[in-house]
Order: sequence, then structure tokens, then C-alpha cells
Amino acid sequence: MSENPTPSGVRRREFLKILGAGGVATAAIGCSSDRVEKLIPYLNHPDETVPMVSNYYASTCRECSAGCGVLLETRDGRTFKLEGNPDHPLNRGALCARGQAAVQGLYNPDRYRGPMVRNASGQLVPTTWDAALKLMAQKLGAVQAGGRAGSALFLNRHESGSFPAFLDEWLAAYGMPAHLSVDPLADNAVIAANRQSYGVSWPWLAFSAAKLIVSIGADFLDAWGANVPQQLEFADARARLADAPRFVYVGPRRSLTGCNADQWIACRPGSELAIANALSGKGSLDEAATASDVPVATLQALRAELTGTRPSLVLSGASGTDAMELALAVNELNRQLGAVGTTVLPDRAITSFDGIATDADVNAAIDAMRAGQVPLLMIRGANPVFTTPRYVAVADALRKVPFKVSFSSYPDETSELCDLVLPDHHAIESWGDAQPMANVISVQQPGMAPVYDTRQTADVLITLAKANPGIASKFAAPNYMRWLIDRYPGGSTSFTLALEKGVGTGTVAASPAPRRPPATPKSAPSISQTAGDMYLVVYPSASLGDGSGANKPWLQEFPDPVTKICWQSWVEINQQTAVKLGVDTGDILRVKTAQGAVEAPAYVFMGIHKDTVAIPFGLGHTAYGRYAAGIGVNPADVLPVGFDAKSGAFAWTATKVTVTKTGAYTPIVTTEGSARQHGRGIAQALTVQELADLAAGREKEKVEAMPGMPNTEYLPGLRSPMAADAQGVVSSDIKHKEQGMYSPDHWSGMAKRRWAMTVDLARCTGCQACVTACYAENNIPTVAAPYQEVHTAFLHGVAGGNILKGREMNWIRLERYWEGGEDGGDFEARFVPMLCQHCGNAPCEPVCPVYATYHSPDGLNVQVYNRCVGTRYCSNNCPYKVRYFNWFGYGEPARPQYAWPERLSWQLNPDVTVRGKGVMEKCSFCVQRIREAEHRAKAEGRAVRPDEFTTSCAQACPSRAITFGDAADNDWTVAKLALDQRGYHVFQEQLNTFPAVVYLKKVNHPAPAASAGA
Amino acid sequence: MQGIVGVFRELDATVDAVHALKKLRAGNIDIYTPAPRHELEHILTHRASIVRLYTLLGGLAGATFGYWIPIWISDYWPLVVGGKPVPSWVPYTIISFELMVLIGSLATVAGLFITARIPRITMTVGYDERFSNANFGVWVECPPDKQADVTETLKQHGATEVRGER
Amino acid sequence: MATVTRPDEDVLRLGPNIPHANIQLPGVAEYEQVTREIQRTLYPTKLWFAGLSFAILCMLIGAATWAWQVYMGLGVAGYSPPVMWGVYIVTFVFWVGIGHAGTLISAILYLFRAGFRTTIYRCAEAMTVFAIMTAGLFPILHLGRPWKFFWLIPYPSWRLIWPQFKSPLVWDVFAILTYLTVSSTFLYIGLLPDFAALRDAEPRPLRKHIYGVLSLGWRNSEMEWRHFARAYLFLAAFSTPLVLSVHSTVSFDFAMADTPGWHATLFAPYFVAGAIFSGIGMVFTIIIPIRRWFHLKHYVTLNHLDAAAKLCLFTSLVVGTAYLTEFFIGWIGGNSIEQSYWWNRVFGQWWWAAWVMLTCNCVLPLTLFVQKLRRNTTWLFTLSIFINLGMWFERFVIFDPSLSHEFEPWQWTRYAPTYVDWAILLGSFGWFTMWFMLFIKNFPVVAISEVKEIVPPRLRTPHPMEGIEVTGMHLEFEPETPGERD
Amino acid sequence: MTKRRKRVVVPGLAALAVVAVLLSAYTGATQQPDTVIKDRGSWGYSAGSSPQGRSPIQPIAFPHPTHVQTLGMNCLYCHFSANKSPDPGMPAVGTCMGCHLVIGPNRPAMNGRPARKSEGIATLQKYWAQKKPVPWVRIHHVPDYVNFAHMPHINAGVTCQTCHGQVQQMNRVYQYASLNMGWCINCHVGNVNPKWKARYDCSVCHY
Repeated sequence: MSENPTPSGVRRREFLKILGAGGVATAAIGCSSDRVEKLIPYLNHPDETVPMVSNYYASTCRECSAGCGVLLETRDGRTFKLEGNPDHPLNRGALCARGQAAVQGLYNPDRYRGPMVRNASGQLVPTTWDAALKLMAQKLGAVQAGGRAGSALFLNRHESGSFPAFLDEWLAAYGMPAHLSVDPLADNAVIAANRQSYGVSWPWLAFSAAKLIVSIGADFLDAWGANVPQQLEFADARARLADAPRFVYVGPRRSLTGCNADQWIACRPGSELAIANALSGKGSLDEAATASDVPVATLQALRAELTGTRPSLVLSGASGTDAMELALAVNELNRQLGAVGTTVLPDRAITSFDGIATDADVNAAIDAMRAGQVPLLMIRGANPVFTTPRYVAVADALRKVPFKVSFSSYPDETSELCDLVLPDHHAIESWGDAQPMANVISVQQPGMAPVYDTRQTADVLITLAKANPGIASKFAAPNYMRWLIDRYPGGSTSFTLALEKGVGTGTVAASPAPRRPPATPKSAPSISQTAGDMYLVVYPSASLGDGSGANKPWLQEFPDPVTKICWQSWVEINQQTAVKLGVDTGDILRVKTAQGAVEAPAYVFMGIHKDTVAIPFGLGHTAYGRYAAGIGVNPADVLPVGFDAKSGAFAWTATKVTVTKTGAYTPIVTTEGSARQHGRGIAQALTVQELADLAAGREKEKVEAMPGMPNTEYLPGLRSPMAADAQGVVSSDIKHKEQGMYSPDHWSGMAKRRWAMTVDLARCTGCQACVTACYAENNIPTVAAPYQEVHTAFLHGVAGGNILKGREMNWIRLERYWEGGEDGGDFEARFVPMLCQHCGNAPCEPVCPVYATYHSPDGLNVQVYNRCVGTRYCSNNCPYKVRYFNWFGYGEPARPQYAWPERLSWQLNPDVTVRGKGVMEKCSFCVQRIREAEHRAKAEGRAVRPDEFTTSCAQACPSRAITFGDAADNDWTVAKLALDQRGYHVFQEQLNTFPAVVYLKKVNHPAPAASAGA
Repeated sequence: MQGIVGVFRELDATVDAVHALKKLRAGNIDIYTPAPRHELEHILTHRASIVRLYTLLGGLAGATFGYWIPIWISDYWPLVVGGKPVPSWVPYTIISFELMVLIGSLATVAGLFITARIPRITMTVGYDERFSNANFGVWVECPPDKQADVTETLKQHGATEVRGER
Repeated sequence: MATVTRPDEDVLRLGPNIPHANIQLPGVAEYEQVTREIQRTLYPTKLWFAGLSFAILCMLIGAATWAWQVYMGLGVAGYSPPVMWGVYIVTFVFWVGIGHAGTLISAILYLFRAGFRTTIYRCAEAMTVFAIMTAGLFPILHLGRPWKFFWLIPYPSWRLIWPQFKSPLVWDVFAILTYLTVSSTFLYIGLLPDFAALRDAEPRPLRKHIYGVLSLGWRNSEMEWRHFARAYLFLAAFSTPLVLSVHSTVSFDFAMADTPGWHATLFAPYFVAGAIFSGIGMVFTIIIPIRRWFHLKHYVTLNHLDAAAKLCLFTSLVVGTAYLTEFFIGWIGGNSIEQSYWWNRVFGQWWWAAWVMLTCNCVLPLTLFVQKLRRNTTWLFTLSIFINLGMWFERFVIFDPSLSHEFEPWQWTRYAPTYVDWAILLGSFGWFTMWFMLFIKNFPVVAISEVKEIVPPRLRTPHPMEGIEVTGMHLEFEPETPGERD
Repeated sequence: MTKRRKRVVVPGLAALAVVAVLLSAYTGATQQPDTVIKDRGSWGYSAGSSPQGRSPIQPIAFPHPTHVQTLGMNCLYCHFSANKSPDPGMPAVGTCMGCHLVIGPNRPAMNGRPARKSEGIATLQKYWAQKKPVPWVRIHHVPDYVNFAHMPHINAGVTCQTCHGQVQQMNRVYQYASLNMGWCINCHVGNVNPKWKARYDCSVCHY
């Protein structure tokens, strides 16, 4: 795959440059360009590839520790999309936003082009691999010679699989201690507690088996644990509608997980343990009530419900100074309730988190550096300078280390301080494996040749070892891939078999090195003792993780699922408190502790306890490339160094702060217009009771407006009006014979189909994986990077200006509406994915003066980019506001707003045209996939099989909420779902648009006592 | 083409002169006047202008064309927009109306040009700058033998200047 | 005069309507005076050059900004989706509206034989042509890809594809182009006899030659006049429904959409009335300085302005009624989505624009009930400025609060124009003024031959009807007799 | 005797110009494939709206007739993916060398045929020696917003020659058809061969 790809695949990516630049000329000569173009063939043709036809290489996602299976869609030598691996037991074909965005890490414009070395004047300058390796070998030799190898240090970003073992072997060969496996996101306390209670680090959480779920600050849908499998399980549970589990969330802040709960109990940070004890009966309700500021009655009811309902599932994820105690108490509670074995399954454990070093260990290592005891530091993937509180002064500690080697591929804060950078391959370029579950090996293989002059760290280490006569013998394998295959259970044959499915059975070689003695962490005072007037909650951003996602524009432009803010840090503050302080959304607040202060705009939020402010973690980089540097603030700057004494887990929620209003103001960069539905029925829900009534037919009038009702006549052979309106006959008196290719009897037969989609709001958790999947599939530009800033916007040179003007391009967006809560009480969050509804009577079509949008016979609302002149009338007339306009030349490399700077353009999907300046675009129901399937079927002389393919959003959805297909054909799943009794069309009653998207109402589970309406 | 042109200062004088000339049956009479006056229009009893005919035909042609073009195109590209019938006459009425007005008025102007024989390359004989300012002119196309009488008649009715032109 | 044979009786009956003429233009005695005084206005002055160059400067500013916008993309303008139409379309409708009064005065009032139109119609008609020329720019420069604008015009192309004739925008193309063609033709045909008059009266040889070419050899012959009158009548008859259709079509751009606040059957008449109202405002803005600087007060008399002011007052009342109807329908319709839009219109982000609109278009014109103010040129001029402002904001208030507050609450937004919008708006005024400046010093601003029609011709014998007392209800024209500055 | 001559401007040249432009723009659709002007040099244009007939100079003067007619090779031998991919595929240099390792530039006179020296094969072997791909100049090109896929056309029985002309007879390949949209539509509506008629709404190719 290493030769030049044929341009034919690439050319389309720069589409509309013609229309943009040479527009006048092309108008005259009919858009046929006469630039000299070369057809560059392969030198030797790789056998397994066909030009313009994708190969899918099964591999493993390395964006977080979980190790989901992915398929690398590769064409003409370029991997341009990651899709979930359906055969993988962990993620079953789903993939989260961070996993989707891995490809932007691969082509990141700010990656190191090759090895770098710090020169005399202290600058990092490019060098050659030979020179770099020579220097490295020499330093290693020096350290060994000096006899200080024992105190050398290797910090590795945590990953499961063989690499830790390999690494420890290598280190041992040099006489160095085992490496530290770093994952700032891992909940060390819960892991330690699980080890103690169950003997595994992360039991399988079977939400679907539960009748009641109580989460005490465990954000299992955000970043807590292995969120994709957890989300799949949770969605499956919620899809059981009537007997789905009721979900109660206890915590100071209503996270995305909390927003999916039927009930939110707002408690003070630090009081979780008291609540857990109260629930288990160990503690008294009154203490818990006073500590947590929760009414006794509420706790009483919850305890009663908990004892009354079986099976149930209780989780804890609060990261305080008593985290492990809490986790143990919850595990004990689960045991009492008989959850272990039914909803908590230690025998199906997730092993991805085995071997993670505790934060205390890392801290001890840093102390060692500061004390000058570390002669040589090697860092791969981890970025402690960013992820540990500034109070720890890692930077200073690093300066005490004589020689620092970074294997990072990106210029992050840590590698910028190192003396030698040996950039690692991106996961998509490297070999490896992971052990996500017991007896499951998830293999990792490269999808393509390296983009830049990087080398896989394991190979570098082998090369170094080979160069060292003392240990060369230990590393006979020519490279890491061989090393893997040699040790793979079953040898190369089973390895090859595993490569095809992406997963194999067996257990990878364990690390030979002895576990390091756990560091004794210095305990921190309980949060209630700290000084300040408000509690500070620092939580990992759902999209940016530990900050490693911050250099990917998709993730930066990815609105926070709860607050819908992007390209910006913010301080969440309760609305009552805000009124008291005279703070309004956008007022810049100063959050101060003894350790420091940060300033960020306030976001007035119902979903946070009134004594608490919260800041997301992951932004505030000072380096790490053009998309990350200088965006937002890093809350770690104000955190004290405190640990949970038992587990050595870092206490993120450990301090109070003083919050003051600076008087400055900055508009909040949000995609949210109005957070309320104003009774327009966009996101609808019913309670379990109403659902039962519906099933029993006791709610006729509600059913009337739904598809499938015989209130509109439609063509024979096409069942629902939704299918019939593809022919435009539902509301017009057009005669059958006048329909031409819109008649099902037409020779083309296209009109026999009606592409449609159902979105099950009971399943949807609002995680927005579909949004990123759409960006990846449809070449959607990101518009709000600092360099794309428009100087006519409110802000100058600051990220987000285009989004302040509402110019984000998300073809599918997650709308989050609040229900209730105006009185400061509990409230409900409704998530509804909004995309082009492909209306049968589309208001956008008749107003286009040039046929740039029209209704295709198979029921698509087609947007023809190259015909569009940009009157934008269609968008004015679209009631769903799902049409997006290219205000700038996002797709034109010559323009300052070009969205894919050098190498990012390699990620573009060759099947989809990149839109140029001044044209309208919108969701196409992935028409390129439809056509591809049709072509494939034609080539194989058959019809398209039911559910043969699906859209990108549906494919990625970790909740399996989206279903796509042909509503006119009973064999497709969507045809059945479209007639579900929960189904409704948005705005159908007001506007008679006959959308092709059917939403299935969310189902709420009110507390047994007070049955609140939806 | 030869004849006599008489320049008058007063309107009624012109009227009287023309009356006399008509009695004289000297030849074709044409009048030049700075502004249209009904008196003069009624003395030379011409048929009504036929410009209206051009207007009618132009208007009809425009209306027809305005319906034909969109309907033909709808037939050429039978694409459904907004679930509406492919050829739908209601919106096409607007096109038809506008084209009726457009082509109708252009035809009217054409009619004016043709009937009034403008644009003219030459001013021909018998014109005088004063006729566009304040004076009335009477042009009588007559053979030389009648010229004496005509000149006499014009002078007698108060022509300030009488001259023969050829 | 005994020697003179008396004219026949029928000739007597057709005697010139002298008293009427007297009352129309007491200050104009004879034909020569008309030609002389109009021809005198065609000499450029310093002030005129200053004005022209300023207009051109503004136009260039707008043009440069547009070039920048074409290069960078529409994003440099203040659009914030879903507000997809901003200042440009507002200004487009504004200028189209301006045009309408011209056609009303020159065509409709011609059919109604309204005497007061004669002296002001030339300016109004020119205003129409230039306003449409200005308006026509905006649909093009608000396009995402302006270089493709011709795709809206049905022309045979190798792609074998055509415009989509169900789209109001295509109706617009036809309406605007038709309107531009017809009104400029109308203007030119009306100018023909005047060109002839100037051709013969003009001392400067170059201009004489140019007028000669423009006059197409017009020679004032009775035969020409007869066809001319007929053709002019039919052109007027065509312009009358046209002027109604054009702004109705423009209003369809909005009424055909499902946007709350746009989707109303009221729009066509409402827009037409508004258009004529704004147009008359602009007529005042133009005619009052001209009659002063060109010393034409005895042509455009206070009686004329008075009559025009009454028309202005009437249309203002119509527009006011339309506003109230809109609010009433919004309230009584019971559609919560509509109602929330109306609330947003009056109390939302652009609340003050709505109040500017109501004040300028409904409240201030009420002063025209007072005759003293109707005949006070200073007040008329001031008021006309307010009317122009108010009518621009009317369109703004109709469009942008609607778009920023539509069905989908999640996409509600705020809209703020940027310097690009304002610069191009300025450029449009520069463009319009430039053309008008060029017009007034090169073409007669008062129709010579039509004025001559209502000026008494010289007669040899005193007319029998002379001296009849008919000057009852007519006030004195502005006391400034001609020839004062000769 | 006052006689004056007056010139009158007769407008209409502008109108003529407009008509001319429209007609020239229209020619593209009406052009018949067999009326193209052969070999127009590397930058020749046909009348109308497309570079039809363009025949650029290639780095190697590849003789299709020799390979197809003399040696009877199938199109799919080199353009291997035309029937299974949107892209017809260009032969890798290795594919050429499969034969041309044996068949060198210099052929001695044998069984009646004279010796010949082939520039092309020499150049080819030079590329191969330098491990460089051959930079062929692209001839048939549709704009990037046209998703033209070879596979469905081949599978529908449309022959290569329909769109590319009698390539087997071209010593130097030229653009045979106009490749205008009107030309595509003409075939899709079944004017060329009723059996080949296919959907012709926009979203078939434009997305």
C-alpha cells in the first residue's frame, strides 16, 4: 500500500475549487476543467486492493483504555474512516465520538514530521532517525554505565495487551524498573475497590438485567469506565420500555449520565459516602440529609425503593478523598441487594484497566524527578504536564531530569520539554493488541503506511536493544509484529485468523516485572474542611477525555452534550446562586483557591447543586497544536494535590473555591438557541402509564397524527403515506399517469423505494457519536478554529466566532431541551437528534429557483451542490433548520478558512464532494452509501438486500437508536419501526411536511410514589 | 416631393389656414405643432391609430409564450418539488402575465415606430426648428402650379413666414 | 380681422381650455418660456459636480466591499443562520418599493387624467428606472455564487437544464426585468418630443448632436403625435397592472414561505401600498430640492405638492391599517408559534426597529391632515426622510425578526449586520444618486411638451371663454414669478 | 432650403452578440460523437463547451492498436477494475513489464518482418529501472462533483467504445465524446440504446 494512490480517488476531494475560483470560466465552458492532470499508476499493484473500492482492516481503537474494536476503512492507500467492529464483544459495531476522531489524530497537521532533538540553543530541531537512535543508545549506555538504570523512569499511556509486557521486558533487559501505566481518566478508587470486592478491576455492568439503577456520581455514559459497552447495555435496558429500569442519579452535578436519569438527587460534593451508607442502612438518614443537603424524605423514598426493587444496580464514581471507601460501601450494598451475579458480573470482567498505575504512583515518580533521582525519563503518550495540577510543578520536576525522551507523536506540553522526541506511529499505523476482556484478544493492525517519518515505539526499542550487544540476544524478533505473532496464543495461524475478525481468543503474555510497591499517598483534608465559599467539581469533558482530544477539530467543535458549549471552557453555576451573585451566562467568573485561579465565563445551569461550581477538564492547553493551544482554561491549575488515602486515586473533587465576578463578559460559544420547546412537540415523551394506555388503545387522539393512519390515501403497493409521499401524491391531486419516474410502475422502479429513518428517543442518550460520524462520512468542515476566525464576528482571533453566529455545519445535531425545573426543582432533559427530515412535501424544494434541491423518486430530498447558486431561500423555508451554508471557502485550500490544513485533507471521504464557498448543504441520508449498495447489487445481479447497509450515524450510534432503510419494503427493520405506536413526526400537524424521519417517543419512569407526567 | 411650408404663431390662425387649404384642395396637408392639440387633430380627420393592434398581438404572443416555456420544461425534466404536480399552471400564470406585459409593451413601441415612421434618418423637407418650440407649421405638398394660391392662402391667414421647399 | 373667415362651430367647441391651464401653471405664460426655462436647467454647476462625485465615491465604497465579499465569501456579512436573508434583501425590497411611486404617478395618474402629475412625473419616472436598477443589483450580490446568477434566467444551455418556475425567485427575475424594461421604455418614449425640442433649442453643438440622435428624428408632425398619444396610452395601461404585479411578486418571496410572520395572504396589497407610500416619500425627497435649485417653483407648484401629500397621507393610512391587521391576525389566529414571533417582533432583539417603523410610517404622516404642513416644503422634505427611514425598517422588521425566531426553538438566534452590509447599503444609495445626478443635468426634469399641453397657446383673437371666474378652490401658487433671475 | 441629415443609432448589435453566445453555449449538447475533429494537438479544442477531441502528448506514445488489434488483448487486462469499481484502473508499471521484460525495445528482423526499435518500450524500461510510475496525462475527465462510476455502466452492457471511441484504432488517444451533462442525459433517457436507459434525476451522479 505504500505507492502513490491513483489521483482518481483523491481528485474529488478538492471538488468545487473550480466552482469557487474559476466560477465564471467554468460557467462558460461547462465546468470541464482543462488543467493538466496526471494519472499516476501504481508501480506494482497491491493484490488485495481495487482502486476506489474500500478495504476494511480490523483493528483496535486506542483513544481510551477500553480497547474497542474498529474497522479501518481504507482506500487507495489511505485510511479515512473508523467504524465499529460488529464482531467485537466490547462495542458490537458501535463507536464513540473520540474513537471516530482518531483519524484526525492520524492526519493531524501539527504532528511531529520526524524525530526531533534539542540543540545547543535549547530549541527542538528535526533530526534523522540514525542520529536520534545513536543519541538514545548512547544515553542508555551512559545510564547503565552510571549504574543508575534502576532509577530510570518510563511513563506509558495505559493500554492493555502485550505492549506493557514487552515494555517491561525491555526495561528489565536494561535493568530498569517496570514502567508506569498512566491513565488520568481511570477511576483508581473504583478499580481498587473492585479488585478488593470481586478480584477483578471492572466487572461487567448488566444494566439490562436491572429494574432500578442508582448512580452515585458514576458517569457511565460520559468517561467513567468503558463507556461504549456501558452505553450499549444501558440503551438496551431502556429499550425494554415498560419494564425498563428506573434510573436515579445522585450527585452534585447533572452530567450527561445524570440527564438520562429519571430522577436527579442533587447532593453536596463529598457527601456521597454518607448517602451510600444511609441507603445501605449503615448510616443514619438524618446525617446523610444534613451532610448532603438532600431532604430526608427523598433519601427515605430512595432507600425504600432500593430495598423494594430487585434486581437493582448501584454505582459510585464520585472522585473525592474517600472515593475507595465509597466504592467499597456501594459494592457492599450491591452484595446486600443481591446485585452481584445478576447486574454486576465479575466473571465477565472488563480487563482493559488492569495494570493502571495509581495517581499516587505517578506523583511519587514526579517527586523523585524533583529530587533529581531520575537520570533518564521516557514518556510515551502520557502528558503529565497537562494532566497533573500545576501546583505539582511537573515542569520544574522535568527540568531536574538530565535526559528526557518523548515518544509522543504530538508537540504536547510534556514533549515540548523533552530533549529527544522519537515520534511514535499513530495507532492506525501500528501493530499491537489489547485484552479488553478475559480470554478476548483484540488485535491491532495498521491500515496504511505511515503518514510522516515516524516509527512505532516498540520497533524503536527493539532496534535499540539489537544495537546493544548485551541484550541483543533477548530480542531476536526483527520487529514488534513478529514479536507479537511469536507470542500470540496459537501462533501465526490463529493470529492471521484473528486479523480477519479483529478479535481472537486467549490471553496475552503478562508482564514479567514485579508490581511496583504502591506509593503511600499523602492524604488530603476532606473537602468540607477546605477554605472557600463554594465546592468545585472538576469533571472530564465527554469529548476531549483527559485533554488528548483537544487537538482534533471534530472534538473541539463537538458541543458538550449537556451544556452545548464548544471551543471554550466554562463554569457551571446554579441559577439561584447566579441570581444571588448577580451573575448571568457569559459573565467571566474568577475561581480561586490557595493553589491558583482560573477565569472562565459562567454558564447558568439548573443541573448543579447550589453550593457548587463545576469546570470541565481537557481544555486549557498551552501547546499541543493549532486546535488546542490557548483554547479555554485548565481547572487542574487550581486543584490541590490530594489523594484518596486507600487507593491512591487523585481526588478531583477535593477543594472549595471562592467565586468572584470579574465584570468582564464574553459570549458563550454554544449551539443552543432556546433550551425550551415552547410546547412545540419536537422532543416528545410518555410515562410508563401513558405507554400502557397507548398500547391498550385508550389514547386514540394522540395516535391520530402518526404515520400509518389511513387519513391520507396513498399509492397501492406503498404502505404508509411516508412511502407514498415520495411520489408527491399525499397532498396534491397529481394523477398516477403524470408521475413519470415517480410512479412505482416506472421502468426505473426507483419509486418503489422510500428511504426513511426512525430515531428511538427511548434509546438515545444524547452522546453525539452520530454527529462526529456524520462529520467523518460527509466531509463536513469545522468552522470555528482560531485561524478560521472572521474579523466581522464578535470576537477577534478567538475560537468560536462562526459558531456564535450559528454557522456550525453539523448536518445532524443533538437538541437538548429542558422540561420543568423553572421552580428550581427536579427537571427532565430530552435529547432529540435533528437532521434533514427528507420531507415528502419539502418546503425547501419549491422555492429553489434552479432545481438545486428536489425530491428524488426514491424519496430523498436531494441537494445538488454544483447547481446551487446560494440564494439560501431553502434554508429560510426549512422549518427544521437543518440546511447549512458555506459562508466561507471551507473546502478551498486557497482560502484562509480552509478546514483541512495539510494532511487533514487525507481524511476526506472520496465518495462525497467537498463543498465550496457559497453553496447550501445538508444531510443526504448518506446517498453515497445508497448508490454504492445499488451498484454492488447491480454488479452481483440482485436487488439490494434488506438492512444491507445503513447510514454513518446509525452505524456509529452506541445506543442503537437510529435505524435507516426502505420504509416501502416490509422486510426492512425501519418499515416496522416506522409504524410503532410511539412514533411521531416533528411539525407534521402544523406543516403537513410528511417527513421521512419518524421519532419514537421517549419513555419516562417517574418515581413510584409521585407519578409525574411527561 | 415639393411643397409650401407656412409658419404660424397662433393656434386659431393655423386652424383657419388649414380649413382654407382644405377647401382649396391644394394637396396633402401636414401640421407641425410643439404640443398635441385637439383642434389640429380634428381638422385633419385621420383614422384612429393602429398601434393598438400591435399591442394586442404582442400581448397575446407574450402570454402564450409565458405559459409554453415552463410547461415544456416541466415536461422535459419531470422533477417533483415539494410534492407539487410537475406541471402546475398556477405559478406559471405569473410568468405568463409578466411576459404578456413585456412583449406587449415592446410590441407597442415597435408599433409606434413603424406607424410614425421613426427613427428617421433624414428630417425630410418642410420642417423648421421653430415647430418644436412655439410655432405651428403647415406643410402643403402641391405641384408648382398650385403654389401661388397656397402661398397666398397661408399669408392671408397670418403665416409669419411662407417658403417653398423641395 | 374682418378678412378672416371665422372658424366653423365645431372648431369653437374644441377651443383650448384656457382657464384650466391658467390655474395649473399661472406662472407660465407661453410656449417659449417653457422651452427656455427647462433648457436653462441643463447647465452643470459646481454644486452638481460636488454631489455627483460624492455619489460616485459612495458607489465605489460599496463596489469595493462587494469585491471583498465575493473573494472571502458571504460570511463577512452579518448573516447568522437561520437568518439567511439580511440587509441585502431588505434593501432590495426597499428600492423596488421606491420605484413604484414613479410608475403610479407617470402611468396610473395619467390614465386618471390627474392634472398635478404633469410637472413631477418626469422626475418620478426617472426615479423608478434608477431605483429598479439599484434594486436589481441586490438579488445578485446576496447570492452565494453571484457569478452563477444567470442560471435563474431561462436560456438554452448544453446542460439541458432550466430554472424552476415554481420558485418565487424566478417570478422575481421575470417581474423585475419586465418592470425595468417597460418603465425605461416608458421614460424614453415620453422623452422623445422633449429631445426634439432640445435638439432645436440647444446652442451647444455637442449636446445638440446628441439630442438629435436621441430624438430619433422626431419632428412634431400631427401624424406622429397621433400615434404617439395612442402608444403612450397603451404603455400607461400596461404599466398600471405591472406596477401592482411587481411588488405582489416581491411579496410572494415571503408570503409563499412558511415562516411565521411571512406566511400571510395580506402581503401582496400590503407591500404594494407600502411601496407606493415609500415611493412618494422619495419623490418629495427628490422634487423639493430640484424645484428650489432649478428655479422651477412655478412649474412644480404648492398645489401639486399639496395633492401629492394627500396621496402620501392616504397610502400611509393604508399601510398603518395593514400593520394593525397583521398584529390582529397574529393574535386572533391563536397559533402560538405566530404569536411568539409577534412578541419577538415588538419586544425582541430588534424592538426599537419596530417602533421606528410605526412612528415614521403611521404617526408622523398624520401631520399631513394639516393643510399648512402639506404646503410647507421644509416639513414635507423632513417628513419624506423619515418615511424613507421608516420604510427601510419596515422591511427589516418583517424579515429578520421572523427568520431569527422560527419554528425550531433550538435554532433561534440573534442577527447583527456588519460593516459589509452597511457599506453595500451606502453603495446602493451612491449608485442611485449617481444616475439621478447624471439624469437631471442632461435630460429635462420637467416634460416640455406635456407642460405645453396645459399652457395656453397664443391666439390671434381673444377666446370667448376667457375671463370666466373659475379660480375658486385653488390657492395661490408659490409667490415667485418667472424671469426673476433672467 | 434647410435640409438636415441625422444619423440614428440602430441598436441590435448587442442582441446579436447575446444570441451568438447562447448558440455557442448550446452546441455542446447537440454535438454528435462522430463529428469530433480528430487529433487537435495537445491543447486543441472542439467548438462548444468541452475539450472534446483533445489529444495531449503522452510520456509514452502507447499504441493501443498494437496491443488490442495485433495482440488481441482485452481492455480489462490493463484497465482491470472497470467492471468492479467506479475507477477503471490504470495498469501498474509492473503490469507492463510483465511482458516488456521479455519484449525489449529492439526487435531483430525475424520471419519477414523488419527490425524495429521502439522508443516507447525504451522509455517504459527507463521508468521501471528508476522505479518511477509513468505520469500519463489524463484525457477523459469529468468534474469532481460528478460521481461517475464505471462499474454499473460496464455491467449494464455499455461498451468501452460507446464513450471512449474506437480506442483500439487510436494511435494517440483523444477525447472522443464531449462528456457534457447533456451528452450523459442523452444516453440515460435511452436515445442511444433503449436497453441502456437509466435514471436521469440529479442525485444519480451529483452528491
